[in-house]
Amino acid sequence: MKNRKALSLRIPEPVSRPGDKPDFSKIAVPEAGTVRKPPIDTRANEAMDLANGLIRVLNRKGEAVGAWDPKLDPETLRRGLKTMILTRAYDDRMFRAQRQGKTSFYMKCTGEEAIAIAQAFALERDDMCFPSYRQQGLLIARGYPLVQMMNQVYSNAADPLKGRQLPIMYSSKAHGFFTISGNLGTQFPQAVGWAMASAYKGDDRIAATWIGDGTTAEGDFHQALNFASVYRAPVILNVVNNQWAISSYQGFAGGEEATFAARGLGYGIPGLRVDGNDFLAVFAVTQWAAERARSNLGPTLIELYTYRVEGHSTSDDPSRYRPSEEAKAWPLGDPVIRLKDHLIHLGEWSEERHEAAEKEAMDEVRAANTEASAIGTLGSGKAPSAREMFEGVYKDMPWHLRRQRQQSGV
Amino acid sequence: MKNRKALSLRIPEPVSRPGDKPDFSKIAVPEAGTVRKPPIDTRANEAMDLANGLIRVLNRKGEAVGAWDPKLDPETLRRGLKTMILTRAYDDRMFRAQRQGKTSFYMKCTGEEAIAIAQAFALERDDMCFPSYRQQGLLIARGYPLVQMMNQVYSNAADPLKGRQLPIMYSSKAHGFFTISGNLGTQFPQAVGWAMASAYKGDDRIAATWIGDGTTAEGDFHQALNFASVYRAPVILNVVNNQWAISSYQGFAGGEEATFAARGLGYGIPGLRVDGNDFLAVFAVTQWAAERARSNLGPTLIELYTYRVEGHSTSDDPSRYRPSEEAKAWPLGDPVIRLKDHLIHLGEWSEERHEAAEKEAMDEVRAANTEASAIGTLGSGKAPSAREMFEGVYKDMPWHLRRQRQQSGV
Amino acid sequence: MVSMNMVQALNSAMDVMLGRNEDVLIFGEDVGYFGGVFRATDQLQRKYGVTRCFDTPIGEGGIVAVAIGMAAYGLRPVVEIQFADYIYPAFDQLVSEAARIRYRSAGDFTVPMTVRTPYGGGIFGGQTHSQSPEALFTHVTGLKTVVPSTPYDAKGLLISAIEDEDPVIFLEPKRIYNGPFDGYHDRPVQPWSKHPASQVPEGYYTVPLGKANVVREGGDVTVLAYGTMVHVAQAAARDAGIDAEVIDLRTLIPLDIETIVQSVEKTGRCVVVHEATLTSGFGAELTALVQEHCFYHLEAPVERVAGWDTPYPHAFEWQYFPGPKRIGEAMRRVMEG
Amino acid sequence: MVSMNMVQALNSAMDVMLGRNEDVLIFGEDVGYFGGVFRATDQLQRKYGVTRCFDTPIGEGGIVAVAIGMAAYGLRPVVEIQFADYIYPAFDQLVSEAARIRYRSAGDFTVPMTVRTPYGGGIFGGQTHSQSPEALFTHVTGLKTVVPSTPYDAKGLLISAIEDEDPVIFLEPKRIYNGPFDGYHDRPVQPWSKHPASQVPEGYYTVPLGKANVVREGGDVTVLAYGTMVHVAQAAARDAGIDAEVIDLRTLIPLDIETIVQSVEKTGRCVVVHEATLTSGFGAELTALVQEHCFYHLEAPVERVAGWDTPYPHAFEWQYFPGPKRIGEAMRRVMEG
Ligand SMILES: Cc1ncc(C[n+]2csc(CCOP(=O)(O)OP(=O)(O)O)c2C)c(N)n1
Ligand SMILES: Cc1ncc(C[n+]2csc(CCOP(=O)(O)OP(=O)(O)O)c2C)c(N)n1
Ligand SMILES: [Mg+2]
Ligand SMILES: [Mg+2]
Repeated sequence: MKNRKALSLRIPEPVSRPGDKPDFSKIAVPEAGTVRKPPIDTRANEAMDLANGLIRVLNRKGEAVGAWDPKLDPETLRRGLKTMILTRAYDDRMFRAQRQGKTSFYMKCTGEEAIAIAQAFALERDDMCFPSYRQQGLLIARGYPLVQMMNQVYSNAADPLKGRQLPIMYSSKAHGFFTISGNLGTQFPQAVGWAMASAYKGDDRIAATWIGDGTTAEGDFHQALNFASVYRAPVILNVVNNQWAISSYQGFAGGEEATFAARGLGYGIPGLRVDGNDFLAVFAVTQWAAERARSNLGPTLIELYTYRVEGHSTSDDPSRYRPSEEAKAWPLGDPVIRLKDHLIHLGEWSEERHEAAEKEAMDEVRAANTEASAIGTLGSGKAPSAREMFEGVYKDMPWHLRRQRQQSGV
Repeated sequence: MKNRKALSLRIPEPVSRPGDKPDFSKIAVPEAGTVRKPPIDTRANEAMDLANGLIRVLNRKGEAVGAWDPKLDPETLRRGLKTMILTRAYDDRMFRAQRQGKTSFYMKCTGEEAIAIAQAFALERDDMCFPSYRQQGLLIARGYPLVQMMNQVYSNAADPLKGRQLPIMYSSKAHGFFTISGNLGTQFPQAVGWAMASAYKGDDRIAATWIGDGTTAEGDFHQALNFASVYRAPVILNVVNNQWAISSYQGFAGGEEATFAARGLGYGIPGLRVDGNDFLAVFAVTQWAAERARSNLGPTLIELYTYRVEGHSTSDDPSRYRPSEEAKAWPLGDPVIRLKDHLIHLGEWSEERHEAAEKEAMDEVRAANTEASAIGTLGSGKAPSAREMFEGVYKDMPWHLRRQRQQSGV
Repeated sequence: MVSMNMVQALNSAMDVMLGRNEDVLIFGEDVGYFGGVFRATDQLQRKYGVTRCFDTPIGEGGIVAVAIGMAAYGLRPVVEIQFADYIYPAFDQLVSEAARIRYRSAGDFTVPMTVRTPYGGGIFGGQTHSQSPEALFTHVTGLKTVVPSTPYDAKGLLISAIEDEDPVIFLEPKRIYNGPFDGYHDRPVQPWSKHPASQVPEGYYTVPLGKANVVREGGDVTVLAYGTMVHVAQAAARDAGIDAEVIDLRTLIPLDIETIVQSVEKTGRCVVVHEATLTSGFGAELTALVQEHCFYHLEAPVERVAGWDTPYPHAFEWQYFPGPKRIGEAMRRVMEG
Repeated sequence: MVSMNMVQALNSAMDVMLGRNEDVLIFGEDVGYFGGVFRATDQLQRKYGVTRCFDTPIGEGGIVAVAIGMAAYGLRPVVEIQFADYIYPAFDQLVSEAARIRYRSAGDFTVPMTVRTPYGGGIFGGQTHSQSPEALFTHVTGLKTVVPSTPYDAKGLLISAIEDEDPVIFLEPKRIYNGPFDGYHDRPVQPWSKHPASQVPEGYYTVPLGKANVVREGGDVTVLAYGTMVHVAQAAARDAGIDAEVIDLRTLIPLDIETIVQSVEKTGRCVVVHEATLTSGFGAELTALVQEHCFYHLEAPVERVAGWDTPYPHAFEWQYFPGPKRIGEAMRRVMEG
């Protein structure tokens, strides 16, 4: 070992940066229908191929193929499509609202709509969701009123969260939607706890939770996998790999060294990697994982492979760190168009119906926005009472908060 | 999904508890020499068999067999054996010292001696170690004076850590031994940082770190694997799976759902599972991992499969939670006896030489203990100056500590 | 009433609550089969089964996160962090989550969780088995912080904590688990059985959160203390022959300001005692409050007697510990001031 | 001298140190190619290469742990935590490790590491982009805590922090990154260019740690502040027409007690201001120290003006923020006391 070689430090770098041509040639896109569908009691180390492959149902021609085809009826597919369209319309409107100064902040899920919405469809209505901030589709799919979402975004007098939370950090127990945290990753092990509680009580509801590719680096990700594994919690652990974490490509989360689905294997948790822009595939893997959980077989890790089409948030400008044409080059396409094409292929949809659906969604969003804006937007119109600032810190207000409220004069 | 089944909560339970017969029938002990030895640039997902198997060199007859035989010369083997004997003698003496009231606390590594010592032998003298509290063998193998260790354990006037640290929490930069923390797991990602620094500087020294099976549950374990993977840090990540974490068997760390070596796979880090009581096997896998790190190929995760023969520490009574005969039933034997048998088999050792070596070790320990005890033990003899309490909090003592030192009257 | 030491009283509180409410679950490192490294959960797994009281992975962040999820479901988890020194990996879940979920969800979700953890020094545990981190939690609004000083209070306060609708950090002064240590480390420690507050009802009762206890009445100086220091302060007053009023705060947040103000207005002098490091310790808040509320009654500056601003040093335990001598001197200085 | 805003001054400090010392490394979330979400590391990767300034996984605990390991090797890592609100996952590594390694190893290993993090509110960031956690760090002995209030100080203090042999928590008041916000949210903010302390030398210089700065001399009342609040306090004094002496602490630990005591002995009155929640905030320590050191000079109780004890509420930013009005009222009360 004399004359040892000098070491060197390796820093990951993405294939392309602003000015470069977008390059996804490293991304393998296997044909739809080629990945096998094993029984739900499959053990993690027998399912390596599922963690390293890519489960896809919709092929280039818009056909649903292979063992993972969930064989949904056209009505359900149309509802799925319409919910995606509505979510996108909502996002666009709220983004503009932020630009108009009606609120401080907004985050879109453009390009990722199939994930939350197909998963909401695959779960039972009373299963509990612990989302990150890019699963607004869950709420919309479960029928949470758009106007309520807007009231929250506008922090107006009707905001169900009483002006206390940053826009988009929704909460609705009634819709099985856990209060979103600004601190990344914390919800992941909380979902495991909820699932353990459900199992302890002999309940039949399961939990599902979502985390970004970047956020898998937090310690909470490990806690979730470890506790879920040890207690075989009935929980679905979803990693939304949209390739980016603000300006950091997924190589900084270790995504080039192994798939995120593969993270499950070391804990004995089967990992499934799925085309996140394929409504049918997302539905199918979620259903598989849910059945597994309901059968007391424990957790499943799902990597939803997708692309963050827009900036991270209204505070971000992605053209500073990635080629601006990258979204268009994304090889897995647009989830809305892919489901649309499938329905047209089935003869259950048409360009005209699609346009009409888009218009309908826009109208719905517009109406809701008129209603919410009439109540108030951040800094104008009716705001929640400033007394709300002091309420709800504890169940009962202690003397020192009462004193501070008096001092504040509100 | 109507009429869903009731869920139930699964709590892991070990095979046997006090009063039961020890039962290791679930533990698969493959024949020595059966696991292949791949090239050092093997990728993690090509090395699943190494993570799930058990690398062994010494067979039941005391022969060294298979591709992993490091072919060490008899002189090195004898040094290894003597260092293990010395470590065990040291542990026994210090345990008794605690029982005699000469210090507050002690922790043995009985049954796990081969790990630290074979690994110290396989590393270069200037490679940096970030140990947990059960790798005293590293210090002894690197020639750190026993009397210094004892001074630390006794918190006497010659304690290199000046009475500030709990017994056994050694530190010696000169011996490439990082200051041990009482907080589990923190050293694991620190070692990765040290290794990254070495790589950044074009140095040729690598880092190695140790963690217990139980401690793999900490978030720091995940941080270490993730950062090591992303930056391909030249570091060896060792999990010492001694089956127990105080009273909790390794099922509570997820050890029944997958091996600890398998944890690496999801990060693209090859995992090697090795018989931790087999000096030759431990040496060989460490050498393999070190060569990998030195060649800029990045981290390796090693699971050292062993058994904690004694209580967790002097504060523990293992007969309260496991069959007292369990240690004797442990199927991988005693690392000292196994190396001894091998040397005898080679004709390079004998029962007489072994007895003489044991006596020599005891004498060495006794002499060191006489010297250390003469200086002082906790609460009697010469103690470090109480002024040391205020020194070294910062490089330069700020006014408020100077004031407090004055107030304290020391 | 039976005589219990503090560990037995805590065990009894959990026993009672496990029996009364099947939504109460107990978990943490080594708390299940073994019954906890300090035996606080001894026999509970045997009595209530493995799903009511169980071991966990060594991941404090995971333990607390899982408890939060359970609480959000509707259970009342009671978790143990083996030593307060090891609570930091759970800090984010406590500070960013447990403390804020009620507020940020406008009451949609709540976290009725109790985090028990042994704290404090005096057992030669060195810097990682001796810390007193209470001040950190008192700065985090949304958390309650409780510290008992006797078996009777320990049981009654723990039951209140478990029944509370908000997250409670329940700090157990481990130095007095077995007896009311008064700071004289060179004298034999009395067992709890000789102390009146070791008489504990076997069944259900509560000691309310937010109420302090005047454990020694006096007219000359007010001493504010909690945990082990309540006993040390009483010994100091006795031995200094000072007519001190010693107040056991019992709950740090919400604090019983009335009892404090009443006493300081009477005595005009105040000493604050804790084992945690001085700077930005809870003594700073107490001092600030006392001078805010009682400035015109104060005849001398409020004095703080606390751990030095160093890590807890193994060999210098008794030079570090704020014992009766230091407290006595502070009382005397304040009396002269 | 060139005119810089605070972000540019911080960038310049890192630029200078990267240039002077190849053991200085910069890393954190989005700090590499992108240059940081607040642009503090803009162009540094381009100028010094990917191994000198790089992105990390989103694991604050890992970032700090890795920096500790590097510092133990002998480097001088400077890490960014994107928002102070996200420092808690690194809390254990900071408190149990960085702060204690010198002490527990008796100087064998040390941690010359700087942790930069934007903190404070006033940007409608809601409860997870607005926090002021400084008090927590001041309770942890072994850490230094620094808060600049101008571009000149920001650069000079950051260079001192990087050169310091101990771990430094460097809290950057993000509300004044672009201009010295004085608390009047309804008036246009002045850019830094109009402020004298925006004149910053391009090269190397230091502002020493542990030295406060009297930014406004006065005889009637002492105001202790740091970060954004230095400017708010000055505006408050101006508008209330009070002859206040405003002290910018700059370093919380170690604190410049002399400058504080001198001032309070002169004025006999003191107001402490911070944006962090009141209870157990650093204002408690300041209040305790002032009354300990200056009791017999004080003519009124020390008043604390601070954030309310609630999470930082999105819609009520300006009811929450301790603005000039509240500070002015406190000064007036203290003057009447
Ligand atoms: C603990 C914590 N650290 C850092 C941040 C700042 N931050 C907010 S979002 C984000 C990127 C997350 O990326 P990813 O997990 O991939 O989710 P995505 O935005 O792509 O959906 C970062 C770093 C935070 N909110 N919380
Ligand atoms: C953060 C933290 N949590 C808990 C503890 C208490 N503790 C000390 S050792 C130990 C068990 C560790 O078991 P393992 O990692 O398997 O190591 P072993 O003792 O078997 O070598 C525990 C829980 C600690 N020291 N630090
Ligand atoms: Mg992402
Ligand atoms: Mg172990």
